[in-house]
Amino acid sequence: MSSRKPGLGRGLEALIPMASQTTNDAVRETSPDAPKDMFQLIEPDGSVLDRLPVTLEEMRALYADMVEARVFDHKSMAMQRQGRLATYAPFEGQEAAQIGAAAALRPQDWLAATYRDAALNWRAGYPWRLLILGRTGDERGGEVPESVRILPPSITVGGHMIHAVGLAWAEKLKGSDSVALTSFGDGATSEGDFHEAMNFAAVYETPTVFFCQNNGFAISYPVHEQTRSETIAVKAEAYGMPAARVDGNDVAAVLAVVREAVDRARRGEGPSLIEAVTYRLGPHTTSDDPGRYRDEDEGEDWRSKDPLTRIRKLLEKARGWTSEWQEELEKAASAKIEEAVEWAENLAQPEPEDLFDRMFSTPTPSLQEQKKIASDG
Amino acid sequence: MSSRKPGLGRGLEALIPMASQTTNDAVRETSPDAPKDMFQLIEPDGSVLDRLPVTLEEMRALYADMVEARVFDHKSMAMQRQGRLATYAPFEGQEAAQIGAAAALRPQDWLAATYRDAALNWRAGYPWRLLILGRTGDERGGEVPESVRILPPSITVGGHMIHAVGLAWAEKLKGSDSVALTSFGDGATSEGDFHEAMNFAAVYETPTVFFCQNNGFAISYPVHEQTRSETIAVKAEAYGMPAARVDGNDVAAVLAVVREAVDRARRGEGPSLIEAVTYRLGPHTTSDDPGRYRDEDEGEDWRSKDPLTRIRKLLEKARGWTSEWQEELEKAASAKIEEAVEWAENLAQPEPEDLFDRMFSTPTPSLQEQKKIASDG
Amino acid sequence: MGEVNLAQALNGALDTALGSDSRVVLLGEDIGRTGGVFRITDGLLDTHGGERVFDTPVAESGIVGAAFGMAVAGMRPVAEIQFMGFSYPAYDQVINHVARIRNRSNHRFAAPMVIRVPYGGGIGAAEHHSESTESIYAHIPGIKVVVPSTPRDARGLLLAAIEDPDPVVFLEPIRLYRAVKEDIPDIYYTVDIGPVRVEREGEDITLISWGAMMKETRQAAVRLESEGVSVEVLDVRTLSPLDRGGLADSVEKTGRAVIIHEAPLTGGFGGEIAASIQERCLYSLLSPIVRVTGWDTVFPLKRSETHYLPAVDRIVNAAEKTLEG
Amino acid sequence: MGEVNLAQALNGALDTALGSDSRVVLLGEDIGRTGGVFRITDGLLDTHGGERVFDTPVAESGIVGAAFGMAVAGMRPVAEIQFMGFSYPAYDQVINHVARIRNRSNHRFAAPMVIRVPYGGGIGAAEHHSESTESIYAHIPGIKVVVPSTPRDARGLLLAAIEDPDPVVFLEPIRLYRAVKEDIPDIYYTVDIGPVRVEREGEDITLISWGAMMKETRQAAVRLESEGVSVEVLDVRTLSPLDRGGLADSVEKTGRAVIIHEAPLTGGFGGEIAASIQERCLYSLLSPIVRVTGWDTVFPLKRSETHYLPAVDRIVNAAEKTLEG
Ligand SMILES: Cc1ncc(C[n+]2csc(CCOP(=O)(O)OP(=O)(O)O)c2C)c(N)n1
Ligand SMILES: Cc1ncc(C[n+]2csc(CCOP(=O)(O)OP(=O)(O)O)c2C)c(N)n1
Ligand SMILES: [Mg+2]
Ligand SMILES: [Mg+2]
Repeated sequence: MSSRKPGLGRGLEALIPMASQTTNDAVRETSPDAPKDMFQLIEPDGSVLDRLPVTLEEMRALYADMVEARVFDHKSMAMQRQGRLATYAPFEGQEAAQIGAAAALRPQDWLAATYRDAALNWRAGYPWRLLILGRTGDERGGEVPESVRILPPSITVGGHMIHAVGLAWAEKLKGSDSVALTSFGDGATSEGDFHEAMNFAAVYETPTVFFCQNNGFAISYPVHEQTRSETIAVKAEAYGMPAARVDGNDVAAVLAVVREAVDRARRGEGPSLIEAVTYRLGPHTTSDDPGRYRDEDEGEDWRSKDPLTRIRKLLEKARGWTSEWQEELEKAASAKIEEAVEWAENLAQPEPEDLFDRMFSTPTPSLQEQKKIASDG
Repeated sequence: MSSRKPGLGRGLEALIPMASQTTNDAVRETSPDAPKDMFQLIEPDGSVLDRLPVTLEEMRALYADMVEARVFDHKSMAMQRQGRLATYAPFEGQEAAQIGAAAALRPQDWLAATYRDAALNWRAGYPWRLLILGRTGDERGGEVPESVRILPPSITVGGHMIHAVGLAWAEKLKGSDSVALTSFGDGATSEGDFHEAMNFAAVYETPTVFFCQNNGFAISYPVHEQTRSETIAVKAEAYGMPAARVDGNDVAAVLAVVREAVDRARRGEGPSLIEAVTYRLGPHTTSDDPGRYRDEDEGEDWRSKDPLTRIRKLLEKARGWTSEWQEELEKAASAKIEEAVEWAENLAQPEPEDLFDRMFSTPTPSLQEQKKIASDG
Repeated sequence: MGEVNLAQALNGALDTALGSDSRVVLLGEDIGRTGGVFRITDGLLDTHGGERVFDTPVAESGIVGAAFGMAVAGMRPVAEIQFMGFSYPAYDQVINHVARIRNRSNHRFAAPMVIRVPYGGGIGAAEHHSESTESIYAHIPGIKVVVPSTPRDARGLLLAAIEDPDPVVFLEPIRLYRAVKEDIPDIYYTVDIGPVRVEREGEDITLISWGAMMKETRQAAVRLESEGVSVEVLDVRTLSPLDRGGLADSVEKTGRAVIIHEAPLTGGFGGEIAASIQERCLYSLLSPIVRVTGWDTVFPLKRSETHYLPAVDRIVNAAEKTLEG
Repeated sequence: MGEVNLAQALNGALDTALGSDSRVVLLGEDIGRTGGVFRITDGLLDTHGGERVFDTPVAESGIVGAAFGMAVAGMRPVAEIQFMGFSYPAYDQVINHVARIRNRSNHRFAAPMVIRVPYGGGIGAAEHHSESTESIYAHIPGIKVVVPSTPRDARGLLLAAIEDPDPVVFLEPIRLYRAVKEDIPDIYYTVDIGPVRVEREGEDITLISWGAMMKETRQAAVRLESEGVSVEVLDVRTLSPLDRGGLADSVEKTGRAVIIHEAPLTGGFGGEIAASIQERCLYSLLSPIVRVTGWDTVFPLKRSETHYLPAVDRIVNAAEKTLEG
């Protein structure tokens, strides 16, 4: 049973395929290779399948964010090649998943995401300049402003999902209505920590949203080899947790589904798992060579599903897009990112002492002693 | 849909509720608290629901084994109270699960089980005397005879399941038809290692049987608090693995289901998960006080489902049981176990050097040096 | 509080912390209904309720990881790991996240949390129940590692650990839980994390230990004193950060040191202490610093336990040899 | 084989092992199609096929645990962990199972397997990609821990590790993969696990190191020699079992030692070595044994890497101070 429904007739909530609800079968019948049985609102050609969760103006804003993210991604790839960034993990192709998910969060919500989630982090409040600073190899990139509740990107695969369970659990105990979203890849679901995080969230009914970007690969290892479950979403059944599978290249669909999951959590209805089916168009990181493990054709195929193109087409139809506007967006984005890069690159280099001063609230006597040795040479 | 089918009409294979097969719903609808929707062949009152996988003589042998196991269990509890054993983890109530599962294995099959699996280990070939020796606190208890392919009982919860994946994987690569069975508790399914083991087995299609004795508790923590999945069996769906839920107090049902799983594995059809629903009648270990976390009533309820009683009733009906035979069995079992105890207790105490000689194939120079210091005092 | 043993002191400290700071929550396997396998949390679920004391699934990485998230969000979680031998599935969370979030975020986030871990052998337990792997924790930058050996320190150090703005691994000597009694103040007090405690002053030799082995160390000191040796006994109490000055001061004075621990020799924390002392007072050393430790073997089962655990005799012999040097 | 770098030597050794022993299989993340993130297994899937070389899910505990089961069943698995900072999820499997099955079964079962782990910093990598936590492995009884620093040793030690009837943790210095070249024999040969290698003989001072830091140690030795100091350089190569005699012999002769490692000071393996040396040759020591190590901090990101890594200057300075002592 497909959940692709043409027209704009029905309410959003009914459309969201939560695994434990009616559209369960749709989720279970799909396979990561043929991502057809998943929630979708906008087709690759820009046609709309159902009522959208946003106004035209909001859609334009989402599009603008995706453009800005892509400019960042391209700029970062280029900078890394020039030796100005340490390794960089590009997200090209995943903009809809990341911007859509972030748009569902409020400032009081927590976010624990990964090395590939720069767009998600940024849209949720993590300043570009700090994201860049971190990638130049500077711990100060992790020092988000006081009002921002986003953990520095997780570099280990899988270890951070349980953090979002603890964060959400604390908020629940405090009686606040904050939720925590954790973003991770298909590969991360193989780690034991995924299992423990999902189970804890379900057992304690923490307001946690598990957001998986299934981009087809864990470095070189394709998702259909990583697991024999037909989807990632179906894994939620092991925890009695609802789940949804969504077209991760459809920003409206992602926003709708994540918003529903966030709302459920906020209403005290517990955690859920969302699988956003997408594709990493670029290499795993700047040191990866995808030619070793996948066909160019596959990439081409996915390029035709580009998350930006389909919104551009939709907006075009709605007279919400012009090539001048596109140029404007790109120029503005470039300028913002240039500015951020400049800030990060011009920031004074870290001092040797910083190493020691960052370990504890107050450096221990041992560290003070070592600091002295270090500065005396 | 219940899989309890009266009469003796149908073939065994069709009866086995594998989660990915037809009786899937039965598995998913059950809850650990109301273990009704699970495969059963013999009811608590001894009446038979379907064709049994064994002859009357074989059933008498299974019964005899369960009696012997229970004698061992009682004897061990008593010995521990006398300070003759280190902690002991009793299996009373779980005899059918353990004897049934073991009866499905052949000598070339591997077994990786736990501290509570003395009956399972024994029936699969681990001598009582070594099981006792181990529990007196002697590493030589782990030295099974050359022909026995059973790992020493796992004391850490969960860590040994993946070993059965590696063992089975090796056998598959060698082209042998050995399979590996791993036994573990409901609590162990919360560990990340369960997840990784299930996933590896499914991904590499190793001939591994995951045998979970859901005995209601992880020490004091009831299974319905450990997880929000309705059953343990349903967790297999996360790995695209077939699963079955079986009445763990019904030795015939357990044997039938495990045999089917073992056969599947042997035929190259990959791993499966079996949840045997049972109950630990005794304490977690000799240092546990169940009064702190459960009602006596619950235990009484389960006593009425005693795995030995129902077979005794069945055999009685079939004129295969007399009180004299029972006495004989108990006497014979006691004698065997007394003999084993005597052997273990009379075995020369380990030498101080043994510590050093057991670490590597040949002791390293460091260890030789330490051995010398130890013996010089 | 009157005369209490170490287990009671810990129970009392947790009760006090729960009562005085609403951010404190406890989580761990079987800590609620049963009060933990060692009953350290006995009664706390009843007193403080199910929103403060949580039984958890058997998942150590989950326990520590969830506690970490709670700590970052402003709680003061105290996680219990049932035995040190079961702490390893959580090692990744400790070294890669708990110990690093402050550094990773340049102080923006911190993980003020305590991980309580019963450790050590001597009770004839099953495999994995007698571990002393303190050195794998003491090697982790970004956490503190504390080990009390008296009821008074147990209460004061645990309250200090819970108060601490940074994460603390709190090791509890199983063998001493009920073996030492002491009158301790019935008030909220803390004992500083850091300084070694000079338990006995002496001139001829310094015995250095911590946690469970303090028992045998004390007995050895008494034996040596009875032979006319003036023994200084140091209870290290905090393995990290290590009070290198405190250790050196004593050996500077006595010129001789024996370090006693239960963990295997190679890579045991005694190596760090010996290395540090010789760095600071080589020229005062009258004799090599000797380590009396467990062997480089697995901690054995009951029948061989006495072949492994450093006995009073071994300490006395080592001290005597050192005194000859 | 001709002139090869360390990475090529390892690749060649794996190729040889796969070719000469049908029990050898490789498993790890991305080791097949891509030949591993460092290309150490490059080409091996093609040459030896999909029944010998396995890409695995991202699950380190699973990798080591499955390899363990295979080893018990008679295979000779070689598992790769992508970076040392990702080895911790498997620590439980290593310490609780891999290292113990022989003891637990009184020799009935064994786990002849190798766990290959690239380690160390200096390449400006992301967090967790620069770890040197060798001491948490060297502390585990029941495994061997080996660290080559030359192509010749890399091949010989890896083949020895694969042959070994017991488990070996095999640490590979990332920074040296492509930094050292050497002509090595094109035959099957092994290098004994155990003995330290005297890389350079000298009389005045002993520099002791292993793995990646051998580079800076060698440079320091050259600098010191140019200043007229006669330097002995030891490459420890095997951290466990430790060649205590080999270390002591050298320091007995020179009377002075500097130990260099990349890991944090506290609880680093230098402590063990220093403690061991002073135990054996205190009376020959002319000066305290000094450790030049990483700080007790997280290994920093690119911009601060040079503030952390022991530089040649630091080694030379330490040696000079030691020589004054
Ligand atoms: C614990 C751990 N193991 C291994 C790695 C190395 N590694 C980095 S990314 C990656 C693949 C992750 O794949 P996925 O979760 O699908 O995320 P993606 O990179 O596709 O966004 C691996 C294996 C790591 N960072 N952490
Ligand atoms: C890794 C680990 N964590 C904790 C423990 C302590 N422990 C021993 S048995 C047990 C409960 C296990 O429950 P279950 O898996 O259901 O098996 P059962 O004892 O009921 O047979 C726990 C938590 C352990 N042995 N290993
Ligand atoms: Mg991916
Ligand atoms: Mg159980």
